[in-house]
Amino acid sequence: MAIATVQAAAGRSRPSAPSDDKRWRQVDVRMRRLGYRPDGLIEALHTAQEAFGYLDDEALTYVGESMGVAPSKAYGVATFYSHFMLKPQGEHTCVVCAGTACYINGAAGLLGAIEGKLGVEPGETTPDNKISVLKARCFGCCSMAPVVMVDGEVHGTITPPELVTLLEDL
Amino acid sequence: MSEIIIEPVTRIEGHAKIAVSVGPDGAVTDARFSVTQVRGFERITVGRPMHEMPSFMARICGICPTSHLLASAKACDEILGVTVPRAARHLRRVMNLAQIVQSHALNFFHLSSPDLLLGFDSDPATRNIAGVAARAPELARDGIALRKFGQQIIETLGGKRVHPAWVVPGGVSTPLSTEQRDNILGAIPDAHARAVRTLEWYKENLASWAEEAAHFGSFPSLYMGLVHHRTGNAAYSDGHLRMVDAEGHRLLDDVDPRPYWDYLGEAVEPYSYLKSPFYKPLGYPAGLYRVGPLARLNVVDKLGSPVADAELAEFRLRLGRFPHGSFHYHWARLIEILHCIDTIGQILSGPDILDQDVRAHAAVNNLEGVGVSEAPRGTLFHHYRVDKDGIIQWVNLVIATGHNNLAMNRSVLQVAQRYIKGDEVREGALNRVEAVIRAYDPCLSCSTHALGQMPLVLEIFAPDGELVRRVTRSPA
Amino acid sequence: MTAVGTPAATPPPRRRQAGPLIPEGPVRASAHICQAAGCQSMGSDRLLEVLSDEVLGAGLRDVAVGRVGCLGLCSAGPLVAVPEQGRVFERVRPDDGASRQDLLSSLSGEAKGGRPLAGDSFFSPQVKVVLERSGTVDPERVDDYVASGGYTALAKAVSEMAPEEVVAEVVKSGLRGRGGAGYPTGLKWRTVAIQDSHAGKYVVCNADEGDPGAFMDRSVLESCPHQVLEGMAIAGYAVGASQGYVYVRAEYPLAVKRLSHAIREAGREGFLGREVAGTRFGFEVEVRIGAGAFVCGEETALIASVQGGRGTPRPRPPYPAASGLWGCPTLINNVETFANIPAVVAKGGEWLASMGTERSKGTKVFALAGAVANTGLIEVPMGVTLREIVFGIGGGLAPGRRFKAVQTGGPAGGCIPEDLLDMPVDYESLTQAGSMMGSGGMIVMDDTSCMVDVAKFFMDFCREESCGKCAPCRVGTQEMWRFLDRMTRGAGTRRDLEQLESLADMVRSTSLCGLGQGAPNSVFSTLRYFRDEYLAHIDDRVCPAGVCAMNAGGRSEAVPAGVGVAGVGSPK
Amino acid sequence: MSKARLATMWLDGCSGCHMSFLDMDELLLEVLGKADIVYGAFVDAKEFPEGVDVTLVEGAVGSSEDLRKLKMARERSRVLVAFGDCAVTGNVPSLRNPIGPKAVLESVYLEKPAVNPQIPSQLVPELLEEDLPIHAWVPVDLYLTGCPPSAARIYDCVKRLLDGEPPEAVSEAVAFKFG
Amino acid sequence: MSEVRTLQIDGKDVAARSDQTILSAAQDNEIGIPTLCHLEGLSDVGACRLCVVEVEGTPKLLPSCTTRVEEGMKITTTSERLVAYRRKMIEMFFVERNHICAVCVANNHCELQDLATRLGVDHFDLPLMHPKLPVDATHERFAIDHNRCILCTRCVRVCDEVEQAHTWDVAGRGAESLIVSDLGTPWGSSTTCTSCGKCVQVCPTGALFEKGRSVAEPKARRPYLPYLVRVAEREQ
Repeated sequence: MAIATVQAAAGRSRPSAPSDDKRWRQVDVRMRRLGYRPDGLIEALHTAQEAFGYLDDEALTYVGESMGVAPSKAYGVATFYSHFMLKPQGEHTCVVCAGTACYINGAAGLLGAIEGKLGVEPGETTPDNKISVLKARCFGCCSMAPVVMVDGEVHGTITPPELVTLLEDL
Repeated sequence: MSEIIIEPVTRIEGHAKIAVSVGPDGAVTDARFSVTQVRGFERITVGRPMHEMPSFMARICGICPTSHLLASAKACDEILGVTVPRAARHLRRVMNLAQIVQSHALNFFHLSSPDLLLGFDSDPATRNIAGVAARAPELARDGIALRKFGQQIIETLGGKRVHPAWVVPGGVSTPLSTEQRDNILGAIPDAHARAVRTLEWYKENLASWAEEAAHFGSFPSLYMGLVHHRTGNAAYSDGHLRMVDAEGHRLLDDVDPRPYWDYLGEAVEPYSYLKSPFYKPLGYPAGLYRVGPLARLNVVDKLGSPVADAELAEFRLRLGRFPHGSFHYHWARLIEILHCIDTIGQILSGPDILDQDVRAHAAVNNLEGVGVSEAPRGTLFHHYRVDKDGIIQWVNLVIATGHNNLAMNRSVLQVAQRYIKGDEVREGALNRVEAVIRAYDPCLSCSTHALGQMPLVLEIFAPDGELVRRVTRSPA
Repeated sequence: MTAVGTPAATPPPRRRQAGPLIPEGPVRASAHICQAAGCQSMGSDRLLEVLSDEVLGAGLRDVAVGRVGCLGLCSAGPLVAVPEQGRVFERVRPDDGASRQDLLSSLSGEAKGGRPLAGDSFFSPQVKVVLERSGTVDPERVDDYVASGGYTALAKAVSEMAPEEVVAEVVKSGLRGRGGAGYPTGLKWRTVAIQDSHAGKYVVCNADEGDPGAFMDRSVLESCPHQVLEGMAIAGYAVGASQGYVYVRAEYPLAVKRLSHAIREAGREGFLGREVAGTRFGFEVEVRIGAGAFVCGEETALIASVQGGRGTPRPRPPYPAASGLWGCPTLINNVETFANIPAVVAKGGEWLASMGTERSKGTKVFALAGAVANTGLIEVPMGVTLREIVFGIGGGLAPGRRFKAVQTGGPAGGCIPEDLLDMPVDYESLTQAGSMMGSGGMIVMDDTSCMVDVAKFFMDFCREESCGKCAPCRVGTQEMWRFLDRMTRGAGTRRDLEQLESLADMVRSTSLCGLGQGAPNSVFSTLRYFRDEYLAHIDDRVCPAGVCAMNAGGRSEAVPAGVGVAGVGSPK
Repeated sequence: MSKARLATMWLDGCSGCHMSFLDMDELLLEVLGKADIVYGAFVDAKEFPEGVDVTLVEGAVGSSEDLRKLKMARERSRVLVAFGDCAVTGNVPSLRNPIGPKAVLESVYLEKPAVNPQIPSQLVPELLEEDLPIHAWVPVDLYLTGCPPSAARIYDCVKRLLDGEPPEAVSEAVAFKFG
Repeated sequence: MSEVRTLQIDGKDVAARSDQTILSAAQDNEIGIPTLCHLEGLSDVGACRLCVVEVEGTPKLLPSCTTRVEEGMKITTTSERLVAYRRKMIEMFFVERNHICAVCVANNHCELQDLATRLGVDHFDLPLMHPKLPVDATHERFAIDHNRCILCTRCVRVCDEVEQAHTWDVAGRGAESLIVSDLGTPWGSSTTCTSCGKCVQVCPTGALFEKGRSVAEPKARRPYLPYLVRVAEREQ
């Protein structure tokens, strides 16, 4: 195993969880299995985001410190990857696929319909915190383009009016 | 019914137009002076560190950057809560005076002297500094030399003629060397002689401009300027505020200029990017006042240098104690040139001018600061608010030219009413409408700290407000 | 533990799991329901339950209902294959009983409905190496994989071959990297193998399939994860690594789930772990989940990401083969490359080399999408023509539509026009045509696609995915996008076009990594074949395909040129 | 030999470059000996004349009025010089771009204490969405950088152009630096 | 241990140690290759791309700061193509943010400005982007103005490699990249910053500066960085 990183992990005092929220246990377990090594940072952040839905300063600080990573590095990593959310997400999520097939089959129209209906662009959440809109690179469902995923369920060959109806029913 | 447009107003420092409304009987009913540029310094500097402000603000105007450097640095001094070292205070004064010399020279020789020397009705194709150089090479050379005198001092002190970065919060960035001082002092006699010679020429020819002198914005008004709190002499960098009325009653005297909002209000008109300040107690627009050379000569007891004071005495003797004609800005300007040259000599001969301690350092100690100084064309106010880290949060600027906005509007109307009859407009008449603006030496770069430019447009409106005609003078 | 070497000797035990229905006795017919993400999104997971119930309800005691990987024809999902009948049933919906009538009759023994596999224009031209087991084995059952001959190659390699022999076999196969660039796999293996490293070596499987419109790797991982693990373990043995990582995108949860499950199974069965197949060779595999950054497909960025950092690339050399993970020699291959390995070892390098063209050996998996009738996952021998793919396997375009281009190679690839349709599909030909093999996305475009808009789409992708480390890519992709955007708004000028081309050249030549170097390709290739479309946007302010709004048209005066260098002294 | 025709134009800038032009001092008279200044802040021409040899344009393009004037200057000039950093890069005036003209106007005219707070709309030209360097709108032959360019560089540049040197040769011969 | 390599740079035969980079070998022979992200004493990242050179037999341009010399290399550091590319790179740094030299603390003391002059960049053909970016002046002694940052990451590296505080890192990606302290939180509230000022020292532009510095005021460039690097190396 990587010698340098193991050294870095040794002899460091680890912080205690920010609160007695049980979800920290999940994160702790994952970090322990990763050996508190800095190279496990992304995995640990994945777990923290799964547990809390997003990564706030507290989570970033705790995970970063536990994994032996400076706060700026934890922040740099969390903001580099589009999968990590630094703000709480809405009750529902609507992910529009922006892959090539979806694009040439009218994904732009779907995004337009969402903006028209909800007034938010990809990456934003409606002010009432109900729906977060996201853009995905490709779900790999190109054969059903254009595709959206609403609360984890994929809807293929969807038209803008159909999407609006779908969002209205949430 | 017609409309006359003069566009652009030429031989002025900026972008503006003039719209003149002519009634059915051919008489001028209204005239408006419109500044057409805005850059938004009051907004674009928000978020910048305060230490950049003097240099930033210098970019308001390339004609009098030093005035802005000074007012801005003074506002910052107040935010830092420091006492500027004595030598730095004097050096800043020298730069400001040099600035006044070069700017006044620019206005008088390069921009106004073509009208004075060649005549208001002369051929517009040659009615410029080249024409002056051809007719009276000596006059043109004096102009160039006097402007150079001022610019060279600025360059000597700040390393650069336009936009030197030398004036900084807390003082200046480098002290003066003996050699630099001696160079400047060595240039003074020549500059003095040229200023005197020009004054003589002006006084000899005064009678030939009697018609214009009588009608170029000649009306009683208030005057404002900075004076020394003890002596009542002119004080361009660190004075107290004095406001006198047309009869010389002091409406304000020996007051701290910084809380300007106690005395001055600002109004916005729909036709100009330049705001109109007014004297608050008299309200808008009755609170019209004038600033700049004529106003300063009217408010001060004396200037403070002997030769210039003798000239001032003659000025007052010939025109009265409170001359109200804006044409006399020209004469006042020449007297100020002389005064500034001599005062530079006085200051540089002082004992502590070569002190090495020229800058005070401090962190932010006040969240607000106002800096006031006399720019060539009038009193200049910079007002900043910062956060505790020294980042600019809010800026208000009351600019020299702005104070004269109401007066310029009134002057334009007066001249238009006298020289424009119907829609048959002579070129010379239009030139006079512009010339009255030139007399004020408006720096429209400054006045357009907010936005703009200055083509002179004469627009003639029907009584119902419909634009009837727009006159733009054709090129020569 | 299953005896290695005789995997097919005993039939796999039949038992009732949560999903699949496995009869106690002999099986007469089986329904293989595709459980890859595409069909699942059409409800194939529910179909598994519904169909099982129906089969039980109909008293068909000798019928199995099983879970398999991708059947390929994704546009017609959910798909169910009945191998005994050689038929595939399309659009078998869980909530539409009528759609299952033919299938149920088929399972009952009547050959009725469905699509016969033999002679089918979509299925029969395909040659399956990578997808050999896709659609036939249960991706969640190692036993299925073993029963189909899986892990025999690994066993053979570790027990019968020296590492150099394995490498030699891979060299012989002529296999080239399937991730995009086409670097000879054997050469890469050899480079890693000959490195001296006290700190160890690593094998990394790049499953960060980021190209929009590409889902080959996902399908492979979802359909047959063991095949990839087997390839990795063989690689580990060949190059002298004992640790492997699979770097998978977070967007592929099902692939991650099946892969993790497969790693556990393989560990349990002794195909991974301290003593692989009972030998002294040890090999462990960990999954690392990406977090949404296309650039991590670049190998040095991927390394940075596996090490828990920002996925920014670094200049090469040194190449990962010499200095990769934690500075150790690291072999990085993509999913499809590894999936080829078991067959190469089992059947010999020459077997693979017998397929394909002179310099491109074997097969290639493509994700066929866009304006063709049959879209989905296909595997064809290298060297077939684009025409065969588009008009044969793909079934051609919709009636009334005219073919315009086929886009291959993802964002760094290009668009190939109609007159090159008879070009063979191999690394060199595609590169020569101004595109690239890439990972295998293939999108067919008809006359309703605007090529300027397509270039803008890919540039938008690149600018959003640029890591920001080097200026040419960070700024260049933004600026190229702005030029393209202006053109699609009807505000572009000839000068913009000149600028765009010179900028594209600069970005290609000076960017740090493949993302930036490849980003201008969408511009180059569309300009090469569709310059007239650009000129129509610029000169006539018209979008021939009718895609661009061109709303700045007619008031172009209000749009700054953004650029402009005069001809000397020219008054315009 | 007839004198060359020189023009200056002042758009959205501070006039500092024009001041630096005057800072040529006595050399100014030499320039005036070579060329007539046919348009600019120092002369009375109201309309940009035809057939200008060299035009120095100071300032960025901030308003519709600036743009109209610039286009006229380009059409009627043989050599157009971007005169100073504002014309070359947008410089200080371009700092309004991240903010936008609307917010700037509101801040200056509505959010400060004033009588009749309003955004001026009569006689004054409309501000363009972005304050841009002049080559964003018209072709430029020579870029003379500096805030302002020094008088020496202006002299060097103008003299060479008036002597008939092609702009690209002048561009290589004259030193430059931003700021 | 390193061995001697002989190679050609711009037609000149030079000798270099095998562990030297092309850049360092060129510098030893007084051949100036422009760079912005490289700084003696810090690791090299090859990010600014200004130092790319042509190496005979290699189709790609190689960053000279990270490419080691090899026996027999024939290197061209300046060609028409390289100069054109470098100019475009300089333009890119200018247009992506708000670099207003006239009112910058680093005016006359800026590596970017100097390179523009040196490479003959007298205007920008690329459209300006004019992003809206913050200034963080919350630190007692220093401030960072992102408008002037070129993302060379010298600050990040000096803080991590020499001061070992790792206060700085890069957040976001692509055009959204931003140098951040700690959790993107104000510099003044940083729990890791030692206020050593090294980041300010190494900044090639006016992005990091001492508070109280006015426009165009020279910053004291102390040659203490190499010394600190040596100290840090000894301690390890």
